[in-house]
Amino acid sequence: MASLTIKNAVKRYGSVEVLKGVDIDLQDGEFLVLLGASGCGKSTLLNMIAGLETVTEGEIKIGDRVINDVHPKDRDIAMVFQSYALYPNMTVGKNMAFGLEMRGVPKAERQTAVTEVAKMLQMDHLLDRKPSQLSGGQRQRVAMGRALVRRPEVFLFDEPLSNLDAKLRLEMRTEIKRLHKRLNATMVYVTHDQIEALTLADRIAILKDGEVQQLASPAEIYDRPKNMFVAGLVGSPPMNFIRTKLSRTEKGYGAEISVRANGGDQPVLLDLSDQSLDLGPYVGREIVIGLRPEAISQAGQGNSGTQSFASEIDVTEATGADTLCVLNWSGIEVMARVSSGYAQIIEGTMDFTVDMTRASLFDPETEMRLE
Amino acid sequence: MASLTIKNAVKRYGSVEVLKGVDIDLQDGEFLVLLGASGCGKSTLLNMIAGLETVTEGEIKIGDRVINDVHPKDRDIAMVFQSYALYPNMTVGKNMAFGLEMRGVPKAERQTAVTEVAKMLQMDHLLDRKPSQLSGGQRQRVAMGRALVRRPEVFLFDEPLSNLDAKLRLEMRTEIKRLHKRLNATMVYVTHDQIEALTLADRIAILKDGEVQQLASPAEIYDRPKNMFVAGLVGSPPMNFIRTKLSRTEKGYGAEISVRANGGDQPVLLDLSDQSLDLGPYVGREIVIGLRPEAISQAGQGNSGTQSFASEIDVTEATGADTLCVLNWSGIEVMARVSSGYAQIIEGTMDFTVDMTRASLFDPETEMRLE
Amino acid sequence: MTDRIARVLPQIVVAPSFALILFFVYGFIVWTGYISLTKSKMLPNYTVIGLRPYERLFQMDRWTVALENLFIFGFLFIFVAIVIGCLLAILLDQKIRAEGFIRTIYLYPMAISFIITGTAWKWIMNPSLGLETVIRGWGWESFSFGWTNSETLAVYALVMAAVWQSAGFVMALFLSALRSVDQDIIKAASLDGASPWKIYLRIILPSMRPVFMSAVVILAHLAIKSFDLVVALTGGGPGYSSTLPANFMYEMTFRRNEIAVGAASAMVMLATVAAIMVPYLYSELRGKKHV
Amino acid sequence: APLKADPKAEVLHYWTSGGEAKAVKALQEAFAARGGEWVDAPVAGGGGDAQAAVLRARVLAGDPPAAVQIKGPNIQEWAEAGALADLSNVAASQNWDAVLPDAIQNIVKYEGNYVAVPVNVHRVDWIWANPEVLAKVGASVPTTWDEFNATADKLLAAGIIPLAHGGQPWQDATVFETVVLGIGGVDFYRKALVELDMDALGSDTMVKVFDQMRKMRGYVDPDFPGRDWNLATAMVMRGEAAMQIMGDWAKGEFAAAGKMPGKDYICASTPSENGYLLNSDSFAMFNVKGDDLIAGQNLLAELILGTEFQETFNLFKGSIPARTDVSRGAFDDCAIKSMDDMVSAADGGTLLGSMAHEIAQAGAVRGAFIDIATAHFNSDMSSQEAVEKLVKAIKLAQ
Amino acid sequence: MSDTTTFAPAQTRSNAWLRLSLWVVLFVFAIWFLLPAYVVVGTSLKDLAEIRGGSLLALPHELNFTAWSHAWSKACIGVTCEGLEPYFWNSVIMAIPSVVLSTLLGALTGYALTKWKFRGANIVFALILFGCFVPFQVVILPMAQTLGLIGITNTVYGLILVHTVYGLAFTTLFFRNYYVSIPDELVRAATIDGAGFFTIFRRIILPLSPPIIVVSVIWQFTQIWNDFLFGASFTTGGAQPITVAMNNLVNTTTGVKQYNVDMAAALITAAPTLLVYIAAGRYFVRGLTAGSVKG
Ligand SMILES: Nc1ncnc2c1ncn2[C@@H]1O[C@H](COP(=O)(O)OP(=O)(O)OP(=O)(O)O)[C@@H](O)[C@H]1O
Ligand SMILES: Nc1ncnc2c1ncn2[C@@H]1O[C@H](COP(=O)(O)OP(=O)(O)OP(=O)(O)O)[C@@H](O)[C@H]1O
Ligand SMILES: [Mg+2]
Ligand SMILES: [Mg+2]
Repeated sequence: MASLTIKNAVKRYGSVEVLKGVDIDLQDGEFLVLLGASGCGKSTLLNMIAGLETVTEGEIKIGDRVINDVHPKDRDIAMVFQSYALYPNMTVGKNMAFGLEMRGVPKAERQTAVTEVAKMLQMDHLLDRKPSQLSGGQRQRVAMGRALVRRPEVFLFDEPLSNLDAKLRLEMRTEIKRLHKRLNATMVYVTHDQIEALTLADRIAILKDGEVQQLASPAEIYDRPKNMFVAGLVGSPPMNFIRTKLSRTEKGYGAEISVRANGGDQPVLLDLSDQSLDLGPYVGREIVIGLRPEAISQAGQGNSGTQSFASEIDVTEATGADTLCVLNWSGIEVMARVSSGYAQIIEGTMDFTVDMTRASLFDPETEMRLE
Repeated sequence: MASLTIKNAVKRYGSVEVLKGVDIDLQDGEFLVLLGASGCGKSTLLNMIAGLETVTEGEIKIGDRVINDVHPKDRDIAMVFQSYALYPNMTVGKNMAFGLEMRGVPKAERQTAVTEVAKMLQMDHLLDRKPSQLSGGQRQRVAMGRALVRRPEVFLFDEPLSNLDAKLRLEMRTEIKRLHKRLNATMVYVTHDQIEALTLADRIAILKDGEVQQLASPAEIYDRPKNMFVAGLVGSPPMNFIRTKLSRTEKGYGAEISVRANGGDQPVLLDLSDQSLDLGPYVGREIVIGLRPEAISQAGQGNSGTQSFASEIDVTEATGADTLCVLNWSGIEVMARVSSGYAQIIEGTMDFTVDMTRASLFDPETEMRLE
Repeated sequence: MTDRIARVLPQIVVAPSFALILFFVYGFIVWTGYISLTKSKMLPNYTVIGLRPYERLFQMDRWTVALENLFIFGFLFIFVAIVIGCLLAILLDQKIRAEGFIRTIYLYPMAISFIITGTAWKWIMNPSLGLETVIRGWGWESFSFGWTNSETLAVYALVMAAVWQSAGFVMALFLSALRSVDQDIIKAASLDGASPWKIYLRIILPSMRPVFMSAVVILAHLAIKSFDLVVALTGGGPGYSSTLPANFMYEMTFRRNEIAVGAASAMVMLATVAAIMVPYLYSELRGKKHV
Repeated sequence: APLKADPKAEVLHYWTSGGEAKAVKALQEAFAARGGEWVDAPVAGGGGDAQAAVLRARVLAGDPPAAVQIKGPNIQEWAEAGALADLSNVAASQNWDAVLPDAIQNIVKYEGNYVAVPVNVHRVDWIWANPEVLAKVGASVPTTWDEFNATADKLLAAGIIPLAHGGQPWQDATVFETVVLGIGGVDFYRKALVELDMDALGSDTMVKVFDQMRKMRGYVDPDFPGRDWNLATAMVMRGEAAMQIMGDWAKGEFAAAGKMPGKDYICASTPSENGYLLNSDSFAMFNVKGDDLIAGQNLLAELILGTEFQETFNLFKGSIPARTDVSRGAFDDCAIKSMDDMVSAADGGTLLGSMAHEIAQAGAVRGAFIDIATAHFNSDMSSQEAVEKLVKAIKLAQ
Repeated sequence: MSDTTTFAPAQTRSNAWLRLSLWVVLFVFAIWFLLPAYVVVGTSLKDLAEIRGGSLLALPHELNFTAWSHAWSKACIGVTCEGLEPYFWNSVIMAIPSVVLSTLLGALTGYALTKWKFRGANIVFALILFGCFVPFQVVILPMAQTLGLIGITNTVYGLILVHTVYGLAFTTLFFRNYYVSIPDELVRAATIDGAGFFTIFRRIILPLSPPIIVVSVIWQFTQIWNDFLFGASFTTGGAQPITVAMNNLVNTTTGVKQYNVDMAAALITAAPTLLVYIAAGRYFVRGLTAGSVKG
């Protein structure tokens, strides 16, 4: 019913092309996250869906209806803004009822709808307050309530959580997830926080300079990033990129790196035989090996890497649950994630195990994944 | 040489007591993080050390010198502010040299010092820019440079990274850590981000309402929080608190909870025998069991919990490296952290293993750790 | 259909104001420009004679004096008002008790018309009635305050009265700006070892450039429009030593039946304003693109 | 004659001070007594400065006031612009030609038709002196400029301000024109100030005039700028100063203070060869529509030139009636002297229009004169330089 | 607000001196600012003999308000002797609609220019802004012609038009700069909620505008109330605003010049604007920073 189709959407401001032909197809009830750095055009795309910006070229459809020229209020959408954009002069109740009032819904009905949503969001005690009397989290809740009360077919969120502190962000994230499950509405969610993207999305569209880099499920984005940009954007700490030369080995393929250990540099051959693709054409050429920090861990204790070797630890950072170690491989800083039990080790050399099945390989020139 | 001693420091604004007698003793070269929620008095304490606020009662010493009444500029400290507080009208170079100029350092010497620090921070190409022409990360670097150039004995940081985005924050964090290692100066660092605190600090002082809750190393704070406040503040997602009754069991002590699994609630006895303290006096009374999410993990695959049982998953959130599952124990939402391979499971019941050796126990009334 | 109207509604709403301004400002400027090229004398006359009125204008001693005065007056007025306003703002920023009260005292002249300002100061500066006699009466025989009576000092009398009227306003502008300066910057400078005085001079004031610009623009507009003050305070005298272009224009147009010359002087004035304002507006609107 | 509409007139004037205001009140009462509705439009200040703007604004808006106080060549210019109404009918019925002297008729007629109504004749070249003060240095009112200088020097030596003077440009110009008349003589005055003969303007005589002006400046106290003329008059009254050169409106001030001519103060013409500088106020009638307004204009014209108003008004104002047939009984010695002098000056061809008061010259040229006179008087410009500037300025203004 | 620039450790002795000299400077300036007011008020309370006898700066012997009541209801202006009262109401009738109209138009224009940016909005704004700098003397003649053409010369409507037009530049400037700081997202949210241009203005923007409305109203009221030139040029007689009447009153003398009445007249003329500043000056300053200072 409320699928969303974006076909070759282009946005130009004068001669500046901000969106360069975006194609996205969204099922009814799907949760799409638009992820990208600041200025890549996320808000612009969202505003185009909302009807707040004109579409320069291309087509946007909700269901089967082309909505390029439909007024925002007739698109059956609701939007939650980063700054919440609550009407400061109205009470929470009025804020939520405003959209209904504008649509000519009778007062009694409005009241019922508002009360219901307020209950659902556990903020019925706030209805008579002004936005200025609310905490950040409460404001966020009101902004959500305002969107919910109209029961639109498509929800749009523009970085709704970025003004909250870490703890609240976590809570609200779970709440949005739960809401989506409950309403089963189509949602488009803009963020530049990759954790948010990974946790919330059914699918993530990664934008860069107005172009979609990859549109896929979180797992796929995380495990099989399409290019180095996506790989670097998602994951914290980000994927380690190790540039090296591919060579043929007995078992298949491998790449040699030099690992600093025990005060000197030791050559180590990273085994790429488990890669399910044909690396033949790349032999002798430079490639980039992408390894997530959790693919490098302390050896032993049931950690199932494909190979192990010693490496010297530069710096460690205990983050509580686990500890990050900075290693030096081929002159590059490489992050490894070890269990927190090892947090106390600050310097020295330790045995690490690497899970090369989880490595991604990239072409250093095109920066695209080798597949 | 530059140890820092704070003895019973009290700060009052009129009748409001903002700091209620803080005692902190810092070795030369130690890195102290002040962690606490907004408004707890972190900045106030820092400002008192810097000499920007008067000390109502108590004593602050740098080395052997009581500095309560010493002018800020004579305290041999430097401070980095959350807003960076760069002088907007001066170039980066001038910003850095200003403190030296005010101290009457000759121009040539100033230049040398600035160039040196700029090189160290890799920002020598920025020296002629105005702050408004810099990105957030570059500004932060300049603020650091300004502090470094004077080579003070004590560095103070007031949430220096909170205006940066996640990625930059990570980078700068490592850089600060490395700087500390290199300069070996005494540093006091204010933040409300627990990850920052855990990764950077030699010791963390946790403040609440103007009182130090715990002053200890990150590992101790994380593993043996002194009270529920500290336990809830540190760690993300926060520690799960399960309120239940302590009973004596065959092996020693235990506490029963009800776990939702396979559509119904199942009683499970959490085994507390491994706790190294005498729980005798608490038998029959309510206690709070604190369990970090990583202490609850998927069973099997080398995960070394002390006991295992099935539990139903409410919601999952994949954060990339691992996946968070929300479980329902005794009507409370409990977070478990499982490896990312399990991210796909969305609903259903799974076997979990719990490492009860890592549990903390609290008195529900005083909220203090049982020891 | 209604959608299309809705889309141009902002333009429609701006249109009346814009049309009014176009007609009543730019239309009239064009009209004046045209008249400045005609042989208009007592009443407007539409026969063009070219640039002759401008030639005559610049041959008039009175005009030269008026123009010179505008520069002296304008520069000093803006400069002194900003210096005093700034100083008062800094002083009031030192956690003064009764600040609101003092602020009101400094600000109230802004409410009063130049006519009353001029008249009051004219009395005070009157050598036989005003302050001079009073202070001489106190025994300070050499005290002299008869600025309005001196050909060379009359302009400064205008400056003084104008400053009196606007300094409080400037003070208010700066005070608000001072209040919004990031406190951390002050702390940082203090840690850097700068004295309060140095902090203001080296850090805070230089960072308030936008406020300076706003103050300059508002004061410039007052300076250019100063007409009543001259009439009330010095009458342009002694002689015509303290006339300003606005007074010149008025005198020519209405008293001397030289409408063309008056119009020419108006055009020169407008050109001067435009020369100052257009670059300012340009940079201002450029810089504000992102808001 | 019965009129269709009640007469109504809006009167734009700047008679708001001293005797003038009383005089206008008298006129308004007379107008009202004849059934007229008087709409008062006073624009005070600056001797008509403000009024000039109002008048132009009203004319341009196509809504001029019915009667406006204007005078001298301005009348001709407004008439030339076609703005003034023809008063021939009233003039004929009231026989104005017979009662008005030629000099006045010339001012208020345009192309042979009356377009304005004269109210009065002011003489400008008066010296108002305080006899007691003069007596202190054993002097009487000077009759030549040398005598004037000698007397003034003596007064100065005695610590008395010789000349009371105010600080508006027109006051400087008033002194200037009496000096031109005195030093240069009647013909020179006519050539230079009326006919604008460049030779005369640039002549040595003019240099001498400015020399004398420089001396005059020395006789004035330093506080004069910005001072109103009536305050200067008060200085004479109080004996702070000996003399003032000012038109006969100054008399109103003496009268208001209860001073008697001949006894408390002396009026004498400034030194000249029987010259008489004339200033005349008048009301011009503007083209208006509507019977009531035209009736009002006619009634006003009739009243203004009526003997009754001419007498009352001029008694208040200190001037003499514009018409010659008003009984002299009520007027004081100064006024009678003015009347006599005017007749003899008219006969002798020495009756001249005042430049400073906008009778001899219209706005632009008058302005140029005033500019130079006041600039010279208020600075240390040399006489030679002043003359050069004068020639240049007058050329420019023509 | 309490958080001003101070530097913690007080070096008390030199501080006391600083404090003292600070107060001295503030005090001297206060005297300078109050001097004219003192002269005007003082003179208005004296009787004529006192004025003539004493100095300008002497205190009045007693509080004598007769000059005030005289100026209000009895003093002569031209041939009528009704005091300033009728003219006061003229000014009120003229000022209120002009203030309301120019503020409303300025608000709408500023709103449209900032929240509905159309192509050329900035140029339109710059053109409007330049209107602040046109000396009024320049526009008298063409204005007179225009007013005559419309047929509202010499009426209060003419003045209302004039003041509205020439106030527009300022009010637009104020509102525009204020609205720039209101987040666009508010308008976007309301648009999605289904509100149109005017509904958003009325329901969302206007309720947020009181600070700048105060500025606009005070500024416009002061300017319009104090205007002399337009009042003198475009009205005569009984229709004149109080400033013109006051000028006439001061220059109207029947007999001795009554300085005390003149001063009282000046005070009555200035009273409304003064009261506005004293009562609302704080909001004025606050709003002005929001409206015209872009820091
Ligand atoms: N009205 C405009 N005119 C010209 N360029 C614009 C306009 N609005 C936005 N842009 C440009 O379009 C690009 C995309 O902007 P957009 O707001 O969509 O970025 P974003 O991805 O939402 O960034 P952020 O995370 O900072 O919100 C930016 O480079 C911006 O400068
Ligand atoms: N000048 C002051 N007068 C009165 N109370 C003050 C003053 N300055 C700070 N406080 C109060 O002191 C408490 C501590 O403030 P402080 O700035 O130290 O908090 P913080 O821990 O740094 O918070 P944040 O994380 O928000 O920076 C707050 O409750 C604050 O309201
Ligand atoms: Mg955005
Ligand atoms: Mg703080």
